[in-house]
Amino acid sequence: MMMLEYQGKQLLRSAGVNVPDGIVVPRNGRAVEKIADRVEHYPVAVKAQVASGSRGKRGGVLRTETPQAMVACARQLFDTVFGEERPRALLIEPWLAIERELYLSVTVDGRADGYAVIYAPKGGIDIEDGPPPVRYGVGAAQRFRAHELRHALAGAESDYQLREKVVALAQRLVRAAAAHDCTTIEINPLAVLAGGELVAADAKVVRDEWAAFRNEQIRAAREEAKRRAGKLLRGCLDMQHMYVRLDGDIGLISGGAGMTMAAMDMIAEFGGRPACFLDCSPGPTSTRGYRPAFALLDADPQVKVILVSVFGGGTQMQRVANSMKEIMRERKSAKPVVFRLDGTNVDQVPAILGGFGARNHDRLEDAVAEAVRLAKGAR
Amino acid sequence: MMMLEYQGKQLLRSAGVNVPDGIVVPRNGRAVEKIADRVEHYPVAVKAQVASGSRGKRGGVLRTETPQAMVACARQLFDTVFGEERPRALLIEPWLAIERELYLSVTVDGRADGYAVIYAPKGGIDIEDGPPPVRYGVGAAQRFRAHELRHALAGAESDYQLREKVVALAQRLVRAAAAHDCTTIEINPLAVLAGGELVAADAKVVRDEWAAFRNEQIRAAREEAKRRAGKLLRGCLDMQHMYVRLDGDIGLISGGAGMTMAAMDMIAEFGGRPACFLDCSPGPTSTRGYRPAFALLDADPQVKVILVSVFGGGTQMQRVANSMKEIMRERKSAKPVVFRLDGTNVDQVPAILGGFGARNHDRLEDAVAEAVRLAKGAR
Amino acid sequence: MSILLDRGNRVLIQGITGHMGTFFVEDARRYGTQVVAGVSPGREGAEVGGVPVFGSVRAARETTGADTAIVFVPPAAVLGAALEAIEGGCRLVVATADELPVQDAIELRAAARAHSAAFVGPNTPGIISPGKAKLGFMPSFCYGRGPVGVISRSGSLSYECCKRLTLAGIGQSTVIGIGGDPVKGTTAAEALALFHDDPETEALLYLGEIGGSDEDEVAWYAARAEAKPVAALIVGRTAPPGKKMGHAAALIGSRADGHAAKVTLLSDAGVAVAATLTEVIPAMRAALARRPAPAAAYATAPQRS
Amino acid sequence: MSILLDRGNRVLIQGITGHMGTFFVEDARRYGTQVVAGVSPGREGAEVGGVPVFGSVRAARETTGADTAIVFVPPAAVLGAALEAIEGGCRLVVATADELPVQDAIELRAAARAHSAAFVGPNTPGIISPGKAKLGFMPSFCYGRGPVGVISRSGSLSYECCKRLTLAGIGQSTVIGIGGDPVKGTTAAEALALFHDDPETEALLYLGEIGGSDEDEVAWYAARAEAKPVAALIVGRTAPPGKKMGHAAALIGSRADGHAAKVTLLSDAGVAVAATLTEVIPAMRAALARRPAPAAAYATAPQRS
Repeated sequence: MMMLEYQGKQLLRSAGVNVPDGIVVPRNGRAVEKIADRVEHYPVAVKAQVASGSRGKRGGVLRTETPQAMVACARQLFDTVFGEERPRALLIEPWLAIERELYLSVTVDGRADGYAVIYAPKGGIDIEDGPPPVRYGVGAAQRFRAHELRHALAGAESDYQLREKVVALAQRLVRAAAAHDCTTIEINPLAVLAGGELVAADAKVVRDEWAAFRNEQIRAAREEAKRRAGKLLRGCLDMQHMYVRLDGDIGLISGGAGMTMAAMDMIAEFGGRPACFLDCSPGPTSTRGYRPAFALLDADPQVKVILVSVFGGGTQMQRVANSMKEIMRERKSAKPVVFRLDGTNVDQVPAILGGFGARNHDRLEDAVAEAVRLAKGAR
Repeated sequence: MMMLEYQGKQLLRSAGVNVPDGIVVPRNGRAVEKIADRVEHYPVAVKAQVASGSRGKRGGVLRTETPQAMVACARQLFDTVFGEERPRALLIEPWLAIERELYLSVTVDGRADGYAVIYAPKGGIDIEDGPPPVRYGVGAAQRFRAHELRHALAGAESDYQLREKVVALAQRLVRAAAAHDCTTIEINPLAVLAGGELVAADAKVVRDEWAAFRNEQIRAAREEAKRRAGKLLRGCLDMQHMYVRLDGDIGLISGGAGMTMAAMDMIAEFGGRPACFLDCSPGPTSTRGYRPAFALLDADPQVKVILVSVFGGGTQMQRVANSMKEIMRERKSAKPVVFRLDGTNVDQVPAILGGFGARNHDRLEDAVAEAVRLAKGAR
Repeated sequence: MSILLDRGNRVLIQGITGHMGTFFVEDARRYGTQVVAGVSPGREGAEVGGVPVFGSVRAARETTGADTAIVFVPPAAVLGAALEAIEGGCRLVVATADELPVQDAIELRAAARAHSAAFVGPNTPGIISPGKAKLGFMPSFCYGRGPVGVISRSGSLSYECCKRLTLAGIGQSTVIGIGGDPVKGTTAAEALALFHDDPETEALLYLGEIGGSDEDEVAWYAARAEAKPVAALIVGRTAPPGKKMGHAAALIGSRADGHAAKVTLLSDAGVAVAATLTEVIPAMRAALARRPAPAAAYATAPQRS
Repeated sequence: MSILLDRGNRVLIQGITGHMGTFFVEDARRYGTQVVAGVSPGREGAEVGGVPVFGSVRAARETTGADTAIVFVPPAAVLGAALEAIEGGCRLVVATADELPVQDAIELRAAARAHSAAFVGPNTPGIISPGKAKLGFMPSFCYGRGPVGVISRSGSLSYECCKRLTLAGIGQSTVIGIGGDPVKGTTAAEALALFHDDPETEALLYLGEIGGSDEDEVAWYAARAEAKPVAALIVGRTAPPGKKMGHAAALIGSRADGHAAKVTLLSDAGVAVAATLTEVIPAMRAALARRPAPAAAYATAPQRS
C-alpha cells in the first residue's frame, strides 16, 4: 500500500529524518483560499498528492513565487487528473536550494533475504535510467551494518562526509522500515543543501498490508482505500479479492494469482482482451465470496462476458459449483458466463452446473475460446 | 520518560492493541464545558492524566453517571494536585464491564539481556503486593518466542484461550517496545471483558530518552518537558544536567551519578540534608555548562550553601577550576560555595581557586563537613 | 528419491484442531503421508482423526518422533508456530499462509538458515512428492510419479500444469510451491540445488511470473554446463506495469520485472520457455528431449515410478 | 595477571580523529597502553599522534594486528562502530558513551556473546589494569597495582574509591566500569567470574547503587563457599523512590531496588558492605583480612605490584 508523499514524510519525520516543513492542503474548496495565510516565505513548491508515479514529468509539482500564483497553482492541480486520479491533497513546501540530488532507498528484496539499501550518487531521475546503483543486501533489519554499507558506497561516493551521512540515514531508514512494516522507503531526490544537510525532498513509502493486525495506520489505510472505492468494488475488497481493472471486455473471476494471469494471457493469445485481474482465492470460496465479484462485473458496461476459472486444491469444487448455481439463480444480468472449474472433487461439478443449464469446460483452452467467441459476438 | 496514560494508549492503539475509545480533554477552561456533548454513553471513567503513580489510590479516577456529574468531576480533578502536579489533561472513557483483571508488562531487564515479559493472573493492584508474577526473559525483541512464553504461563494461567490471547498481546507489546524505543509498557489492569476480549484499561509507557535522535515523539516530549520546566531549570536541562529536587538545604553541583549519590549520602551521614541530585557531567564541563546550575541553586531559597564536588577523568580539573573562577566573578548571590575538585590535573586547581580566595578541599569528607557547618549556620 | 518429502517424513500439524488442520489429517493420510501428531496449545490430550494432540512441538516430537511440520494457524500466529517447529528441530517446515507480513517471513528464513531446516512458504499450497507423500492442500489427482521436478511461485497454476503433465504422461519427482511472496523460505535457487542432487529428477519445470528475481536464479542455473534441462512458463504477459497482481512479488516495477525480459533471460540461458499455458507441454517435452542418457548422468541408477 | 586488559592488548581507537580519540592517544600511551591504530572512515592514510588511521576495523587489524578496540564516536554511531569491532574479531571492545539507546546496548550485548568477545560499556569510563594499561579516560594517578579487583556501576565513584584504596596502600588488579545502564556489555556476574579466575586478584570491591539487579549477582557470587572475599559500597541511601538518579538503571521502582534491601542482601551473603563512602576502606580491609593464604589459593604465585 503506497502512502501519499506527505504521509510518507510524516513517517520519515517521526523516525528522525529531515523533511521540508510542509503544509498539507486537503481537497476542499475553502482550504485553497486559506493557504496563503499560512505560507511565510516564497518561493514554494506546490505538489499534487497522488499515488501514481512520474508525477514530476506530468506537471504535478509547480514552483510559485507569490500567494496569488500559489492559489492559482493549487486550483489547477486539484483539477488535474494524474493517471486515473485527482490529487487527494496538496503539499506546499519551501522551495529547496538543492546543491546536489542523491537517490536512497530501502526495499524488501528476495535476493537479500530481507531488506536492501539502494544508493545512487545522482538522484532526481528514474533510477533505471542511470548507471547501475549501489546495492547493499541487508537481510533482516537488525543485520544492517554501517561498515558494510560504507564499504559498498566507497566506489560510488567520493565525498566521505556525505557518505557518512548517507550511512547514518540508511540505518535510520532500515530501522523505520522494519518498525513500521514498510516494504519500500524511497527518497528520490535526497537533497544535499548548501550546509551539507540531507533533506528528503520526496518520499515514496509502501507499507505491508498484511501487517494491518499489528499496525493501526495500515489498518486504517486499508479501510480508507475501501471507503474511497465505489460500492461494488468495496464489496470485493471486503471479501479480500484482488482486483486490477484492465481495458478488455472479458471479465475474469479466477482463483490464484498465477492462474489468473495465465488465464489473462490465454485470453490474449486467443485474440480476446481481459477486462480485469480478479483473484477471488484469498476470500471465502462460497456464494458470499463470489457474489460481489459478479456484482462488480455485471455492473461494468465494459464487460461483455464473464469467465469463471477456478482450479481448487483446498477449495472443494462442488461447493464452488453450488455457489455458482445459487448466484446464477439470483442474478439479474444477462451477460453470458463461461465456466471452467477443476480441482478437488471436480467429478461432482458437471452435474451441478448442468442442473442450471450450464456446462463445465474440461480444458481452460475451451473455456477461453468460448469466452472470446461470445465477447466478439457481443461487440 | 513516562508518557501520560492517554499518550501511552495512543501508542498501544497504533500497535494494534485494544484500548477503550476515550476522549482527551486538555487543561483548558472552555473544554470542560464541551465534554458532555462528546460523550454518548454513561457511566464513564474520568481519569486525571498525571505522571506520578498510584493515581487510583489518590482519587484520580472517578466514575460518573450523568453529564452534570462528569463536568463536576472534571473540574474537581483539574483542581487536584497529585504528587507535585496538577493533571495536564483528563481522559474520559466508557466505564468497562470488567470480568477479570490481569497484569501484563514488557520492560527492559538487565537479567534478560533485553526485554522481559511479566504476567500476573491478578491485576489492578501493585504487582509487588501479590504473589510473584510470571517472568519470561526475552532478550532482544526478535528473540521473543510464543511457545516459551506459553510454557512460562502454563502454571499461572489455567484458561488456555486467555493464555493464547496474552501470548499474542505480549508479542505485539515486545515488538512495539522495540519499534518505538520504549523501556517499559505496563498494562495494569489488563481487562478481560465478558466476551473474552482483552482491553488495556490503563497504560504506563516509558520511553528511552536517548533514542530521541531517531524518534521525533521522544525528541518532542523532551522539548515539551523543558518547555514546562521553569526558565532556570530549563537552562540546566539544555545543558543535559540531571536534576532531582530534594528537600534539604545543601545544593550539590556534582559530576557522575554514583559520585553524586555518594556525596548526598555523605551529607546525610554528616548531619546535613542535600537539596538536590544535580549531575552536571553529561553536559559541557565548562563555564557554559556550570553557569545554569549555579543560577538554579542561587535562585532556590531552600538552598543555603552550594557544594561543588567533581572528580574528573576525561574532564580536566584546571578547566573546571577556571570555570568556577569565572562564574564566581560574575555571580550575584552571596550563598557560600564549598569546593572539592579532584581528578585529572588536580595539581593545578589550588592555585586557580586561591586566585579568587577560595579553597579546594582534598577530601570529600572535609568539603561535606564544611558545607554542613555552613548550612547549619545559615538556618 | 524426491526432494525434502517422501514416505519417511513423520508429520506434525500445528493448528490441527482448526478447519484446515482437520481437513488435512484425512486428505494427507489418504495420500500416504505419515501424520503422527498435532499441536494445539491448551488442547493437549485430545485426538483429531486418531492423531494425538500435544501442547507444544517439543512434546509432540518427544512422544512421536515427528520431524516435519505443517503450519495451519492464522497469519498473526504463523511466526510463533513456525519458529517453534524450526527451532524445535523439525527438518522440514511448511507454512501455507498467505497474508503473512514480510517481516515475519524474513525472520523465519533467517531462523531456518540458522537451524539448517528447510522452510517452505509462505503463500504456497505446500509440497508433494507424487506417489509418496503430500504436505499441503494441492488436489492429489493432478499428480503422477515421474522424472520432472516442479518449482512454482503460484499454487493453482501448479495444479493446472501438473495435471497437464500427468495427462501427457510426464510424472513428477517432487512439486514444490515456493510461494508468491518476495522473501521465501525456500528460493528457486535452493529448490534447483535440491533437484539437481536428486537422482530421480531428470528435468525441471519452473512456473514463474512477472516481478521478483527468482527467474534470474533459474537462468543462472540453466546456463551451467552440468545443469539438468529446464522448461519454464512465465505468466503475466498481459499484466500492466506498476500494479500488484495478487502476489506481493508479482509487480512490474522495473524493465527486468516484465514478461518479455524474463522470457528472453531464460531463453538465452537455454531454458525451454513457454510464454503461455498452451506451450507448457511442448516446452517440457523439448526439455526432456535434452536430458542425457541415464547411464551417463548418474552414478547410481535412479528409481523410476 | 589482570582481567581482559594488560600490556599485551593491541588497541585501535574508533573515532581517533575526534576530540576524545585524540586525547586518548596520548593519555593511554603515556600509561603504557599499546595504541597501534585508529579508525576514521574517509580519513584513512592520516596519522594522529603518530598512530596510523584506517578506514575500517578490518584494514586496521590486517595492518597492525590490533585485537582490542575503544569506541569514541557519537551515540548514534556507537552501534555501528562497536558491531564492526566485535564482528571484526576484536576480543575486547570498550564503548564509553552514555546516551546510548538501550536497544543498541541490547544488540551489542547479543553480538558480543555470539562472537565470544568481551564488550565493556556503555556509560562507563572504561577499564584499567593499573601499572599495565588503561582503556578509558579514568585519571591515572588514582590507581596502583595490587590484589583488589574493582567492579563499578559508576565512573567518578570508581576514581574516588580507587584513589582511597591506593592512598591506603591497597592496589588494584583491574578496575572495570560496567556502566550505569540496565543492559551491560559485561555484567557484574561476568566480571566476577573473570576476577575469580584471575590469580592476581585476591579480593573484590564492588561499587553499586540503588536500582537494577547487579547486586543480586554479587550476592550470589559472594555466598558461594569458594568465593574470593568481597567488599561493596552501595550509594543512594538518600535517593527518593521513583526518580531516575542520572543512570538509567538507578531508579527505585520496587522494594528490592532500595538501598536498605541491597545492603541487607549483600551483608547476608557475607559481603563487607560500606553503606557510605567513608566506610569503603574499612570494609575493604575487612574483606582482605578474610582472604586465604596465597599458597593455598593459587597454583602459581600471583604477581604483586
